[in-house]
Amino acid sequence: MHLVWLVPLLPFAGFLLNGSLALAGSRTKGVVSFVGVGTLVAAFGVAVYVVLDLARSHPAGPVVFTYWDWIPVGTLQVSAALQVDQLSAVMLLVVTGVGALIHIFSVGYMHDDDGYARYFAYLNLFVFFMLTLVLGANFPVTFVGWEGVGLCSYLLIGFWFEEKVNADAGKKAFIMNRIGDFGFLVAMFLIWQHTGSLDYGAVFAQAPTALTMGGGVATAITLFLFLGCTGKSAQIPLYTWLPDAMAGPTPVSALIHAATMVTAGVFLVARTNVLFALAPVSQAVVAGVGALTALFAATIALKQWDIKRVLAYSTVSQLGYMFVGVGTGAMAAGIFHLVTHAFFKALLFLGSGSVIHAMHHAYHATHSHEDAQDMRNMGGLSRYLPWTCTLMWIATLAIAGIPPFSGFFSKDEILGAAFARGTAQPLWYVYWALGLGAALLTAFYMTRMMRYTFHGPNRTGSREETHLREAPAVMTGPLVVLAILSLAGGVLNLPSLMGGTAWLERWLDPVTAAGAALVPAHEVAAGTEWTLIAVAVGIALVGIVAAFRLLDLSTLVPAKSAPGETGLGKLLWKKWYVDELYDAVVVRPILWVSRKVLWRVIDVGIVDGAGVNGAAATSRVLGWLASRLQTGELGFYAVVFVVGVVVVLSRALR
Amino acid sequence: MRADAPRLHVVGPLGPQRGIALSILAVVYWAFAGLAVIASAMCITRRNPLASALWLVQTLFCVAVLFTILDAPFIGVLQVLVYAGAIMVLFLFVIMLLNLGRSSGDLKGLVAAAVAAVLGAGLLFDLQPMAHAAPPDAIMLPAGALDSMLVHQGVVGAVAGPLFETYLVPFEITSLLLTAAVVGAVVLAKRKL
Amino acid sequence: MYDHLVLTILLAWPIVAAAALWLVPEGRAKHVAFVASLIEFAVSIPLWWRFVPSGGMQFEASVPWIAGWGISYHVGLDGISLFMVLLTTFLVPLSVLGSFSYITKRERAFYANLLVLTTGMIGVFIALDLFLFYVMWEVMLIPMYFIIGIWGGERRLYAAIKFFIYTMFGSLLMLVAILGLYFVVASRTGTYSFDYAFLLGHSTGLGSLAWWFFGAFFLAFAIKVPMFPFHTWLPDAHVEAPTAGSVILAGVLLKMGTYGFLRFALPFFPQVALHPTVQAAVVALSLIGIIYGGLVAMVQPDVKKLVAYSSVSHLGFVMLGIWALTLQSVQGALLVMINHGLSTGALFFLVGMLYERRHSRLIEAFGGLARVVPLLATALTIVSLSSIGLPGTNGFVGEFLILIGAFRTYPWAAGIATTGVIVAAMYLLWALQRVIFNKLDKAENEHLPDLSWREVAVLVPILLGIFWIGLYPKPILQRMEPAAQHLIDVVRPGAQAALR
Amino acid sequence: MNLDLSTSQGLMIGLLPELVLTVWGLVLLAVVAWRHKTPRDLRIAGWITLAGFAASAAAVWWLWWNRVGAGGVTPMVAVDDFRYVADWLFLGAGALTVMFSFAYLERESLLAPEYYVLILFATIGMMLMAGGEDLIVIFLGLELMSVAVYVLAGIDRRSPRAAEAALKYFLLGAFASAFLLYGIALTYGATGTTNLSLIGLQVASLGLAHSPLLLIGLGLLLVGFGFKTAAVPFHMWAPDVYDGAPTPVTGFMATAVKAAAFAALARVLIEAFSQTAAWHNIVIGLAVLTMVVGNLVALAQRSLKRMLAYSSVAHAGYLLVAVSAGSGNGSAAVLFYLAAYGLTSLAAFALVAARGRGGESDLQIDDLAGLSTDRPWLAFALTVCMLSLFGFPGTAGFIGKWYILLATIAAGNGWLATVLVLTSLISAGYYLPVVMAMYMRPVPFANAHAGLRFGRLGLVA
Amino acid sequence: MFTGWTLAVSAILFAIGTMGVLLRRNAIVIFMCVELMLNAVNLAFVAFAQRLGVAGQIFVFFVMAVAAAEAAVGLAIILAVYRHKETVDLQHINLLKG
Repeated sequence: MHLVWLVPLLPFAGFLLNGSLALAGSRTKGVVSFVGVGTLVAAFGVAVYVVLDLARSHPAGPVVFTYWDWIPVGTLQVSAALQVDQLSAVMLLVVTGVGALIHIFSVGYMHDDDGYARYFAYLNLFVFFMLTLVLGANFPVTFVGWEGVGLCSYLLIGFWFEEKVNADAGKKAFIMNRIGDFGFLVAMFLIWQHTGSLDYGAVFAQAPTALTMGGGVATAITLFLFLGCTGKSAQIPLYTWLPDAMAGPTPVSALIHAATMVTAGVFLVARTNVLFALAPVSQAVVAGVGALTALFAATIALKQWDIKRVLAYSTVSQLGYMFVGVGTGAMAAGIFHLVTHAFFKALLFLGSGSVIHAMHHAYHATHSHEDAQDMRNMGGLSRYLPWTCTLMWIATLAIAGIPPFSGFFSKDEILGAAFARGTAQPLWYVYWALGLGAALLTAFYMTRMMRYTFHGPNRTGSREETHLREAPAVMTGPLVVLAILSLAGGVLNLPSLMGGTAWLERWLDPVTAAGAALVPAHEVAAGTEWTLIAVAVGIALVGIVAAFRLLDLSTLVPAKSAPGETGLGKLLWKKWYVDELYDAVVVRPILWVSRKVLWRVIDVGIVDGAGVNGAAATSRVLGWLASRLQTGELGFYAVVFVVGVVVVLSRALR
Repeated sequence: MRADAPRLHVVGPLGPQRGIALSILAVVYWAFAGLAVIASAMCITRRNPLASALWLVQTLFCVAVLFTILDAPFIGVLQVLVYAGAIMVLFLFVIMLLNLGRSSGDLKGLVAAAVAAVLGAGLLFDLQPMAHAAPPDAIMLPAGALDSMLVHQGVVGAVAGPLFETYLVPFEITSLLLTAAVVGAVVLAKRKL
Repeated sequence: MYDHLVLTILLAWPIVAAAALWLVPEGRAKHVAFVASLIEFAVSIPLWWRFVPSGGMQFEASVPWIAGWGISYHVGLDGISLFMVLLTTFLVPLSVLGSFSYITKRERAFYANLLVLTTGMIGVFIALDLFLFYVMWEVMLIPMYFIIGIWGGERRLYAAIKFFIYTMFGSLLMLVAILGLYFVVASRTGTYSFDYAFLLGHSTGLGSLAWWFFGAFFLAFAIKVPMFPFHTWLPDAHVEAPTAGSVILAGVLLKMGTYGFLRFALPFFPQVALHPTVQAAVVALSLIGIIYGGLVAMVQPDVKKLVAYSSVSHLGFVMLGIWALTLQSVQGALLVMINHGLSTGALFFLVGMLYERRHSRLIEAFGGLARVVPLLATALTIVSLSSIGLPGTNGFVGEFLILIGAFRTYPWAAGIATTGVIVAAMYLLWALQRVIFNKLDKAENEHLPDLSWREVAVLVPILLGIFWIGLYPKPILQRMEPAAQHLIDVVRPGAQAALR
Repeated sequence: MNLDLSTSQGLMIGLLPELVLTVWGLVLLAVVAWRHKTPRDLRIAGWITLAGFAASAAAVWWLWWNRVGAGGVTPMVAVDDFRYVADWLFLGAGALTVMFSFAYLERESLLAPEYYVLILFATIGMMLMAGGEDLIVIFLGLELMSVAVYVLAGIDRRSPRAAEAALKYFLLGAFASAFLLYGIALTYGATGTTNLSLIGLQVASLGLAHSPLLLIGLGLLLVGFGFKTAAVPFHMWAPDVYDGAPTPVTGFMATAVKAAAFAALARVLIEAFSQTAAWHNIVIGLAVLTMVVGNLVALAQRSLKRMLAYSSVAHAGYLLVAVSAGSGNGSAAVLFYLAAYGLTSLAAFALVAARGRGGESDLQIDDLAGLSTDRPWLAFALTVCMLSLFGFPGTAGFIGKWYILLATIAAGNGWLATVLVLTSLISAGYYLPVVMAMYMRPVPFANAHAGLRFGRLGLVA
Repeated sequence: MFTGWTLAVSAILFAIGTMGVLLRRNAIVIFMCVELMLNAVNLAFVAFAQRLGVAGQIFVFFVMAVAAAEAAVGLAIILAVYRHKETVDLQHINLLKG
């Protein structure tokens, strides 16, 4: 277990190597991919070792490794320390495992990109920060990873920075994250002020006594933390960066914007479950925001044409589910969905990646500049990419929540938990309902995506068609692995209801117990559970069937000749105009005020103009006027003189 | 200088011991005081410099008389000789030289006149305490003391004595001053440098 | 031996070197200056080890100067000034090196000025006699005035005189205040002395006078910092000054203001400094500085102006930290003073390098540079990130300490200040994007040369510093802690005593 | 040793420096009367003058070295250190003026050796002003000085400007001395004496502090001295006269003459009127006015010489601040500041004279552009002068201001000190442009000129 | 005798002299006005002398000497100006201003 430091360090070493290679401008792809992938695989190996070690020794609390005093000032003692516990173990495996797969996939996907070394450098750096995030033994260290991953996503979204949109997207992502980080920081200040420490162990030990149950402080802390999560995990109101983040290379979307980074928020809530347990209000907010986001994002996904955007919004929506889970207090469920989602969403993204790869090549071959990601330009691809097609169908069913695919179990647990809590707090019934609605839409738009992409007539173009190829093994390989995982992932946490042992739940117990102890457990009768499951599955099926019934593939035309949307369709297609709203309400006003008011008026005009230069000018003018009095005429001088005399004399006499 | 003291003494101290009644003296004093003021007023208001100069001479004479009445006959004489005699002649000479004689008026406009009047009034107002101010009694000589001193030491002697004893230094300085003036005048007057 | 002479040597050596410059040919001047400044740095390095954190004032040297007025040459170091001195000696060689190709006319004079400036700055930080302090404070003015005025940009004359008069305005009032204090204390104790410790010991119970004195000191320091309404000299000076000038300005000169608060204004007049009204005012101004500086920086078309306004923002954090007067916030403030020296210094170096290549400082003149000059772009990115306080870089540690410390004293203010991190991200990343990202659409930019070895040599030490402080600030914090604690112990009771 | 000034030899010893100078002056006069044609004669006269100054300075030194003093109330002349220092000041200023004049007179071909005689006489007048213990002596000394300087101002008879300057100076000077004289008369009337110490005693013993005669007299004295010190509002003559007069003479006026006036003023106020509080506020008022007006108007000047003229008005303001302290510190500050300022501005005027040709009165500040590359030392010297005039630490000017501030704040006039520093801040607005012009503006055209030797002079400032 | 009155007269004369200076444009006349003022002063001196001793009269003597000296130099200067300007009207003598 003491080897845990190796896990983040290996990717970091990879970053250093690849980074220097990138700066050296070397084109040696072999070394780069060896380093990039090798470090990840090695890290995965070490991670597995560490987790096994943990499982064997099965310590009561988290195992903390302190390396050096980082910020020791008076009573504030922050040390550079990593901690291994069940939660971080799960994340460890997901990050390194899925990460490794995606790295492998990237070898194929990015093969022709001249930023190859830079790409792997960034990717390794990301994994390093992500691991710091999940392994951190105190808030600041986690925060290092927290902002680090933000940085990497910034760099990777803007990877093809020649396109202004990409660079913009990167900036947008970083700034939105910063807004979240503001919350994280304030939360840390509050925590330190009220518990006197920032180490997880100490804080969670202190919290129940230091913070009153449901007290203002606890609520404030958790709400600020959650603000951080909304930024990182793209929840309302800070979700708009994630769809734009699709500007980055597809594997990046898969790794950062689906499997790992965006789930950091969920992780954080789970990590601080004790604090949330102390603040019911915050829990309601978390679950509520999650449920809303789930539905809201799903509606937008209905009308997107860009295959990656569909997936992006589905990610947002799925993250919403996870927050419903953790907000409800069902930490295990949340994490479970996090894991399964990591599998199938990574699969979906990589799949779409290979589709785009193929499309891109096709268009590249014919030098046409069509959009390689617009589903209206696809259709019938199953004939050319059979593997991708089938594998992606697996993921689709998983996300739609069709048994026995992994998604079914995790999503169902969340809904179940929400319903259960509803028995105590009716508000949660609403959340449950929203969740169901989202499930329906999810099933629908995913099926829609699959049909538009893989079935029906091909709309790519007659010449292009001939160039469509299935991706190389190095890309399909990872897909297969992921497909297996999303297929069988459910066993991780097979509920006792279905004869399972809820392994994950018990595994996480040491972490979640403290929090769980603070909130009353909500149970529902087995019968109710079964009905719930039935409802959920039914809803999903309805969605799929509807997608088959309602959508007519024959009417679809390629993007360039496609008519514009109208009415509700347009509203959805335009993402409810939220971006435009933010732009009009926040961005532009700030810029305008800064430029026109603060700078031009206050700074240049008032402070500098009127104040400083004004004073200077005034004295010059006065001086000039006074010098006009110097007429050179002696008579006048005498007059002034005598005036002086009169004044002086009268002063002297008083 | 001591030698000619008696002769001057004849001119000497007018005053009680010559038996002229004080009242007459007063009349004379007032007459000349008034004349001095009027003459000076004319001096500054005549358009023609020449006229001004002559009125100034007039003023100087009146003041000389006042000096004499105020027990300073020697100074009075000097006033006539040096001022009215030497200096004013110099002025007149220059005026003639530059023949400003008939230059039509160098008075300034009405505004200037008003300003001058106001300021002059202001100045007078500031100086007006002088009218009813006098040296502190503690250090004042008894009335007529100076007069009698003149009688005893002679008009000139009374002045000359201290001039060459107590006031030797200033006296020497004046000599230096005059030298400097001469040098200066010469430098400025020299045709070419 | 070393302990008694080091400060004096540090003070005298640059002057000597500056004089020596006139003996070498114009072309050699820069090399001589570089060696000289390196020696200065070398001399200062042992301070790091010989400094005893708990030892209070150290390396003191005191010689009567003008005994009649109780003026003495008295210098010393404590945990506050130690790092200011080290920062100075660290930055000067780099600025010399960074000017090698930038300064082409009157090199000798330029480097002479730079060295004299060094003496002035070090003098300010180590002076323990108010007369000496004042003299040093002014001495650094003239070289800077010339550096801006002779080697500056188009509007250098305006900038130079503005800088001069602005600073003079404050410092002259400070001089009156110093004299006033001197006489008041003398009239009480009967001893006429400008000695720091002595005056500090007798500066209590000044009543309303304290307000006037504090006001004067405040003005002098607030202008230097610069705090919000007194900041407008900074953009002009920064923009017009040559690279080295900007680096020194941002890196060291601004710190003289905050240092002045720490060393004089607060300890001397705690009852005024911590008077509720004053507190409110200072905190408000700091917040305005943080947010306002950031927002105005965001819309600057000129990179140097942008950095200048960002300085206003950063120094706002420092002021907040100082006035919050908790151990964390004060040490944070001290740390940010160092960080800002490194990060902003590096930023100015980079901007200067861009200017040397492109002869423009306008943001829109660039774009897509990452392709052409990857090294420079990387450096620029790292430095910007440190400047916006990314964890792992020095920026984070400082701001984190200030905020978490200030949160104890002024929770709301600290909260508002925290939004500064968002603003910082906005202006720097936006600028970064427009400079090194986006499409490389200008022909002039297509063949810019990447960093030369000399430039790398300038940047690498700073980058190392950035990460060192970001990851392992403990050695620095340890050396500061007693000094910071002492400051708090001096100020807080004094204030409470007066306010009660 | 202690003198008895009532005896003639005592008087001789007490007035030794003045006597030496007088005799020298007469000798010089004789020489000049006999040789006054060629430049060589001019130089000879100059050297003789310098020798005279040296001799007189030696005499002063001798008095000072033997701690010559006079107990109690001394008639006519004081014998004290204040006078010695002041004398040195005048002699030094005179000597420097003479040195600057050598080149100047020849360049302008002012072949009038009397020039030196007049400077010599003027210096005697100053020494008498500073040493006079009796209002009459002071007055006569002042007249001696003035008469000589009137002529000096107009000595370049080909220049209408000079003539006009002389006329203005003379008319207003005579006008002012009438007021001064009236002041003396009234003071005499109020106290029965013109001896400074005795006046002080009388005021104290007879309680005359509020006697109208005395107060009016005091007011008029202030007016009279205010004129010579060029204090606003009695300053109007100064810029024009400084501008029109030959530059070395301007330097002489701006330093020595001003110094003499201040020395006398300080002595009169402190010895005779220490008991009369009335003057403090008046002097303070004049000081503030002078500082503000002088600095502001200087800001508006383009001509270097005229700028310096106004700046000298401003400096009179600072000096008045020192006088207003009315203490030993005050008069010490006055003397020191006079020394520092005198040295600096003499050097400045000398540099102007060195730079300008023909009517250097039209030498604009911008004309100095590129002087630093042109004649580095001259530029450096001028820079140092400007900084010193501004009172920058490390220069004599700073020490001077430092003294004044000390005295003022010690006298409890913090606000006055503040006004002083703020107005002196304004002065940066016109001193710095000179430096900028020399160092920071590009060279318009190579303009070389004589006068590098003056470069050193800046160093002493 | 007459001390107070004499002082009054001297004050009046002095004021008149001052007004003259303010009123006239001709340099010579202005100078004459100054002489007038000096006379007023002399009058005051003499008045005081009568009560305080002969010293006052001695001062008058000095004043006359000064007046003489000033007259010599002053008129010389006026002549010099006239040589340049062909006038002694001060309103036309203002090369130096500003």
